[in-house]
Amino acid sequence: MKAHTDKTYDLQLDDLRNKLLTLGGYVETEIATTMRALTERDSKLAETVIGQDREVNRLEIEIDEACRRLLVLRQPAASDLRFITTALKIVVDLERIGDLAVNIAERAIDLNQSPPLKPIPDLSRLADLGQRQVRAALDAFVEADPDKAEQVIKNDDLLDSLYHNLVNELLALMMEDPRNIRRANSLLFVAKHLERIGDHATNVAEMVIYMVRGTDIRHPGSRK
Amino acid sequence: MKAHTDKTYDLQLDDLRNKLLTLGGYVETEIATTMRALTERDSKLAETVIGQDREVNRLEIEIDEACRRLLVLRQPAASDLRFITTALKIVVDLERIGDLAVNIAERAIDLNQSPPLKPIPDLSRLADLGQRQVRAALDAFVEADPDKAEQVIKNDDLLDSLYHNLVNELLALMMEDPRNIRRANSLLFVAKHLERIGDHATNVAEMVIYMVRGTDIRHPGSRK
Amino acid sequence: MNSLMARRAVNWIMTGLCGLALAIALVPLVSLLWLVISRGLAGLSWSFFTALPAPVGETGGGVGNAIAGTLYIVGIACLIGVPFGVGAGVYLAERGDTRLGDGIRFIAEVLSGVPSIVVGIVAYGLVVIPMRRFSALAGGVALAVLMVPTLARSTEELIRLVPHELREASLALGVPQWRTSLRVVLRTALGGIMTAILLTVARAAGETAPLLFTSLNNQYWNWRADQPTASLTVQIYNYAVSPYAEWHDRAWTSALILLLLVGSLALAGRLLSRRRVR
Amino acid sequence: MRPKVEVRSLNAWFKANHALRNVSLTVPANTVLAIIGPSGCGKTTFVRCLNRMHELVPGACQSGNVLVDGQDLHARRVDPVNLRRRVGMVFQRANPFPTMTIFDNVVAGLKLNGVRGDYPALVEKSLRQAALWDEVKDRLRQSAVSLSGGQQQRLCIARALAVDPEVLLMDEPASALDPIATARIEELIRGLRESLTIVIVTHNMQQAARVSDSTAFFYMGELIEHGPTEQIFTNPRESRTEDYVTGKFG
Amino acid sequence: MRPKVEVRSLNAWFKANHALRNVSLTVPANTVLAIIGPSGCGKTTFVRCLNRMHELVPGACQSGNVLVDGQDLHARRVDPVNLRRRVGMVFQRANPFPTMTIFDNVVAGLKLNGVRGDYPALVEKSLRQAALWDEVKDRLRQSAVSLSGGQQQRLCIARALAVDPEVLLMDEPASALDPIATARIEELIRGLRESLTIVIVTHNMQQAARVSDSTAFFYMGELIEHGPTEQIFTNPRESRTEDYVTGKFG
Amino acid sequence: MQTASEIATAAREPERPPESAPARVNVPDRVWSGSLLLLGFAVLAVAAIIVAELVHIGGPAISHTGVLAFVRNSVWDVTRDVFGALPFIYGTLVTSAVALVLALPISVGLALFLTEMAPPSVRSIVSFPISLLAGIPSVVYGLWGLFVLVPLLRRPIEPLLAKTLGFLPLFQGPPIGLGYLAAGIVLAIMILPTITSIAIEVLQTVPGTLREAALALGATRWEAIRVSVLPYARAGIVGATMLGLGRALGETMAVTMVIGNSPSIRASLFAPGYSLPAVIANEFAEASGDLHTAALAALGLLLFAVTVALNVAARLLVRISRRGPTRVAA
Ligand SMILES: Nc1ncnc2c1ncn2[C@@H]1O[C@H](COP(=O)(O)OP(=O)(O)OP(=O)(O)O)[C@@H](O)[C@H]1O
Ligand SMILES: Nc1ncnc2c1ncn2[C@@H]1O[C@H](COP(=O)(O)OP(=O)(O)OP(=O)(O)O)[C@@H](O)[C@H]1O
Ligand SMILES: [Mg+2]
Ligand SMILES: [Mg+2]
Ligand SMILES: O=P([O-])([O-])[O-]
Repeated sequence: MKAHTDKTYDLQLDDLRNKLLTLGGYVETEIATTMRALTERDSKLAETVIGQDREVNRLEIEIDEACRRLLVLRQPAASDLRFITTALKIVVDLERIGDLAVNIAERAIDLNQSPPLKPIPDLSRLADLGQRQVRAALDAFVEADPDKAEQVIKNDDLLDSLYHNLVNELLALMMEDPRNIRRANSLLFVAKHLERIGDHATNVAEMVIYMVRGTDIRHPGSRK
Repeated sequence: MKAHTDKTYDLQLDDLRNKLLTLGGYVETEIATTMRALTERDSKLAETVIGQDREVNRLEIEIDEACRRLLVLRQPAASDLRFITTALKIVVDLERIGDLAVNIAERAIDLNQSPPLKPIPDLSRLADLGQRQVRAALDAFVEADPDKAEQVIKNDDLLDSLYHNLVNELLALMMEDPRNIRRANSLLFVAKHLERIGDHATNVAEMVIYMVRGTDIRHPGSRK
Repeated sequence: MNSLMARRAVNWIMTGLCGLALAIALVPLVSLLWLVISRGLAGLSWSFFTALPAPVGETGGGVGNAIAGTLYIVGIACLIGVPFGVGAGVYLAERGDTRLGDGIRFIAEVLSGVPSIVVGIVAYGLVVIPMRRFSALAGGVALAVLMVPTLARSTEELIRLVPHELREASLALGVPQWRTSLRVVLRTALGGIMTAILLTVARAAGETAPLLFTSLNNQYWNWRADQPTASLTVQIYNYAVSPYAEWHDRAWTSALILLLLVGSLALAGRLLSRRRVR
Repeated sequence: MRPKVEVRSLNAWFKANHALRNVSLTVPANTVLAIIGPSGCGKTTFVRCLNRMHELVPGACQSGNVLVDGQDLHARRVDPVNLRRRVGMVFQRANPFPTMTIFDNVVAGLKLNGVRGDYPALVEKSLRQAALWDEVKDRLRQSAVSLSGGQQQRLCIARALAVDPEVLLMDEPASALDPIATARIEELIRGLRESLTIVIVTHNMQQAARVSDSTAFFYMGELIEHGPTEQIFTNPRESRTEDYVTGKFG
Repeated sequence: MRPKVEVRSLNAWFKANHALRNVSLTVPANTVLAIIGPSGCGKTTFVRCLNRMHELVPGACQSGNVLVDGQDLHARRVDPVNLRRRVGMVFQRANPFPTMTIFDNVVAGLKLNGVRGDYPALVEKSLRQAALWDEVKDRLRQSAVSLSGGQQQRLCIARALAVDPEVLLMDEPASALDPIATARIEELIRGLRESLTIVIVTHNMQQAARVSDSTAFFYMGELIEHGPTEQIFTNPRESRTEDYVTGKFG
Repeated sequence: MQTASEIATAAREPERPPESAPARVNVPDRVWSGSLLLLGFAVLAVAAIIVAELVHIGGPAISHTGVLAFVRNSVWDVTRDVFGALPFIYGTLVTSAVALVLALPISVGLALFLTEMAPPSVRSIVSFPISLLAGIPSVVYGLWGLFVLVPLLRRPIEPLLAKTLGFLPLFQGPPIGLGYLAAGIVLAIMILPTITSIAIEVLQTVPGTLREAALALGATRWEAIRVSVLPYARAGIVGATMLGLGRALGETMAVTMVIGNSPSIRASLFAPGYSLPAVIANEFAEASGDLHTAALAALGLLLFAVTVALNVAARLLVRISRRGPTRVAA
């Protein structure tokens, strides 16, 4: 990429990009950790997730500030403007992914207080897929690669169908035995959260496409 | 408020503000309509919500574009900058509230295919509260009134506790009779969605406070 | 009717009239130069530059003493006039923004409009009366008095042409005022001032009136400042108003020499200023 | 819709210096075209070709066509004097006629052209159009140099408007003004679009972004890109444009 | 930390015109202070008071104190000539000495004061600091006027740096430059902060925002607000500042 | 953080500038200032000396004749110590008037042509001879006038004028050649470059954008000149004219050589006359006595007074017209 005449500008943009990547990295590990906490029934681990989310929140505010600073100091245009406004939006999604991981961690702590339910392999698969979607969306962002982003958007369907299967499975579990209801319900929410994580990854991917191509592909049905 | 030397600038800001209000209005009616569809078991009504959400999506893209235009054309600073970056963020929440209303509407259509469950007054109360929070947050935004916004943030606790009661109520309903599970589960998600609507209203309120006072009050625990 | 046609016609007529002005202005110039050159060249010889004037009826002779006298008188004038003229100009530019400066500038301006013949009278009173004789010094003083106000004004203008920012740049570097004036401002204006001096000298060399009763004239070589001294201009005048045709010829030849002298001074000044511009 | 101004492979030279290379673009009626580009890229030369002021420069020449309303400016029948009334111009530094009153400045163009008319009404109209009326209505008989820089520039705009041009060329009209006066001029430009077609040169990209409908980016005498302003500033096609608007030049 | 520059209730007059009213502020060492405000608000007057250039204007006078490193500029013992070497200045229009070479321009401050030293090394150091070395190292003996406007301005900065000042005042140093040259100067300013304290006047708010650590907003000779740059531009305390930075003035 | 209000309470704002002592200047700077001032006084000294000498030498003649009589009397008889300056004053005024009438339109036209109309090639070619014209010493003009112009006037110009415009007293009388007309024409040629060059300078200060402003409004080239250039340059052109007039009044040699040197007052331009500088030039060196010298010096004083008055008037005029809208605010 061509450098700006003003080197400091480049430094500031790089700084913003790095902050976003750091945030993405945190969020990814949060998902991984929280799922390990869930499957390994490790409440300590779950709590570390909650601690890590503080970092995420701090970074969110920092990124917002960095964006505003760039906007006011640099009057960015064209790709720079798209990058910065995208950053403003992406950060919301990433932070929300972090929150969802925290929610899952809270459920895990909750579940660890009751005896374990029978293992549900689809849940791990869902978590895996969600995490992979987040990573792929971030990769697409870093590499400014719209093709990768499109792949993320396509893969969301996979994630959705997995989620629906899981919901049915869990509902069946509830009907099997009312004693399962509370725990299965928790897992249901975990699944829901993972599905939302996938959605947020899709959002990021959509923003990446906008950022690179300059065309907004959100809500294809509702355009004027 | 003092006018800008450049009148067109004011017009463009007003236009953005109006778009946001329109969007808010849509979202509010969506919540109301969807709840009526649920309680009155009116699938037609539920479908209108889904239709209306297209408008919301269109407006979201329009608002994003308007913000970017203002950023590139006006180099806003101080309160103007805060207003525009806030708009960029608020619109995400509002659109998401719309989506959640749509989700509720889909659940309603679903539920209408089975016989009705016993009425759950807390659900309407929750819906009411959610809708009121959204309206209050928007009011705070329009009037640039941080006190109102603080009220919204405070009221979210009320909403949360109502939600938790409701969850327990619904779980109890499931345990009572496994045939309730599927429907109660749907209502559980409706409740969850309403709770999220409240959260998004809170987000809006937080952004309003930032916009007016220039201080970011999100994540008070995680600041540097 | 103010139609476009009429307006364009007016445009062309006015352009034509202005062009005509150029033609009219060039007629006397061409005529003068042609005569000076053609009639002047006719009498030109080496001895004309070196010999003393010949009496009526004799052929040959020259204006050697007049050429030398002009250079001599002008030299004296420069010695007196240049330091004062340039110095006063520096004063006006550097310290002239006061009431006093305004007054001095005003007076310099008025003085540069004083007829040269009047200055001749002054030099007469100043030098000739006390010394009781016409002298080269008196001529030099007259020319110097003429030079001072013009030089002061042009020096001031040239110094003022030096951007104010330059002076401030130097002061802001911690350079004292006097060094700033000498080494930055004057240094920058120097080329222009040299040109101004040359042009002023050229003008002085062409003056006749103030010399008529100061340095008067002399038929012989003279290198003493307290003696009457010949000068080219006075010589031309004397030749021209004489009743002898051969002296008229000598007037033309002398005029050619005077023009060459004045012209080369002016040309040198121009070349100097052109180099400066580049 | 037929474009108001159409430029077809315009080339311009100053002696041997090829200042404009093969520029073609069109300006629809009632729009504002902004010309941006680094210093010396030919912006001024370009607008000066549009009212044949370029040919006044000694040694200047040009090729190609400029059409206003479909009529070639260099057609035999076109008189540059007449043309310049239809294509007005406002310059970088405000240049009111210093010897005239405010009133006389506004009607100068009409008086020159021998147009009779209700001068007071016309002066009011033009000054209103230039958003200056309220500030000067009580001192129309004062000298034009008694106005501030920004007011003088608006006076020049009023003067250009008084002869009722169809196209207005502005060469960096606000570059000598402070931000407040600049904001006034920009607003004015957007207002004038209702009744005129405007071409404005500016070295200030944000200004171009604010006032124009379409933007043309010049570089070393070439037209690199011409498109809707929003596109040029948020999503240009050409990488050189992108580099320039994002500040990646040189 | 003791401030590098401290201004205490400074007032300045041009004859009866009260151009600065009771201005007090401090500039910490190694920071950049930007002065913004509408035309005629006293920005230039303010910086010229900081190196006693103000008193060179006929009829100008002042009251209050300016302290550099705690020492009052108007103390008896302080020689303004000496002071100006410690507090350098760069002007709006580049003003290299036209009769000197690039090399001589850089060392002018020393040579004119008769200071000896390793001139070549000093020239290289100053030109490197001013980010001009690479562009001119092969033609140090050429005349300074052969440089472009932006290069000339950097040359003037190098010249000011050569006398090793502690404070550098810049009065709209980039307003006569094109965007690219401006970007260079801005970067330079941020770099110089490592070794100097800088006060820069600019009518370009964005420029102030970009280069400075703190910003002071002047209006009609008064200091309205002085604070961290980011705060001034995103969240000013005073409504007049807010109005100015958001473009709501006049 | 300090805000305006805090500062305002912190210190009361002084309303008036302090009675400030002038800034302390170091010693070398003071020496420099002092020497400059001395040099500035040199100009004053020159002026004082001129006035003093003129009064000193010329005084006796004026006290002998009386100021009014000196100026009004038209008889100049050296042998009888009768000194009336009127013929010289008259001659000076007439020749200068003729010169102005002839030179002004041509100079302005020429200046306009060179600055506004001519292509630059012509401009650079022509500006050199014009500057030559300015540099030619007056005695050479006199030479030319005496040997070229005067014969031409004698025949055919003056007879032709008499035939066509002879009904005017100005153009009656025998065609001698030497006379007011010859002097006026030579003066016109001599002041032409003076006026032209100043006019060109003035025209060149007219901002180019002003010209373009008119052109861009649809003015022809001439209209642009009329509307924007000439009004702007008016004061300068008036100044140029007055300077030309000053030069004409004081010009000595050329006039001396062609005016005819006859102390009389005639209505006809063809008649020989005399001028102030001419009589000084002719008689000063060989004055017949102290009173004669004094009378000539008094003429010089008169000339000096007139030119000074003219210069003062020119400056004031320029100042007044500048107070009007002549300059774009800087
Ligand atoms: N009168 C002139 N004579 C010769 N060359 C000229 C003249 N005017 C401009 N040029 C050259 O033509 C080219 C284009 O100049 P132009 O003035 O159109 O640039 P510009 O884009 O307006 O620049 P700026 O932003 O500095 O005004 C430049 O290379 C310039 O040097
Ligand atoms: N040399 C001077 N003589 C008299 N008054 C002056 C002088 N310089 C400035 N002023 C006045 O002092 C006030 C402040 O001027 P100053 O030059 O400091 O303003 P500024 O903020 O630098 O403006 P700008 O942005 O136009 O440069 C103005 O009212 C101005 O008219
Ligand atoms: Mg230009
Ligand atoms: Mg200033
Ligand atoms: O925050 P969400 O409701 O979009 O998950």
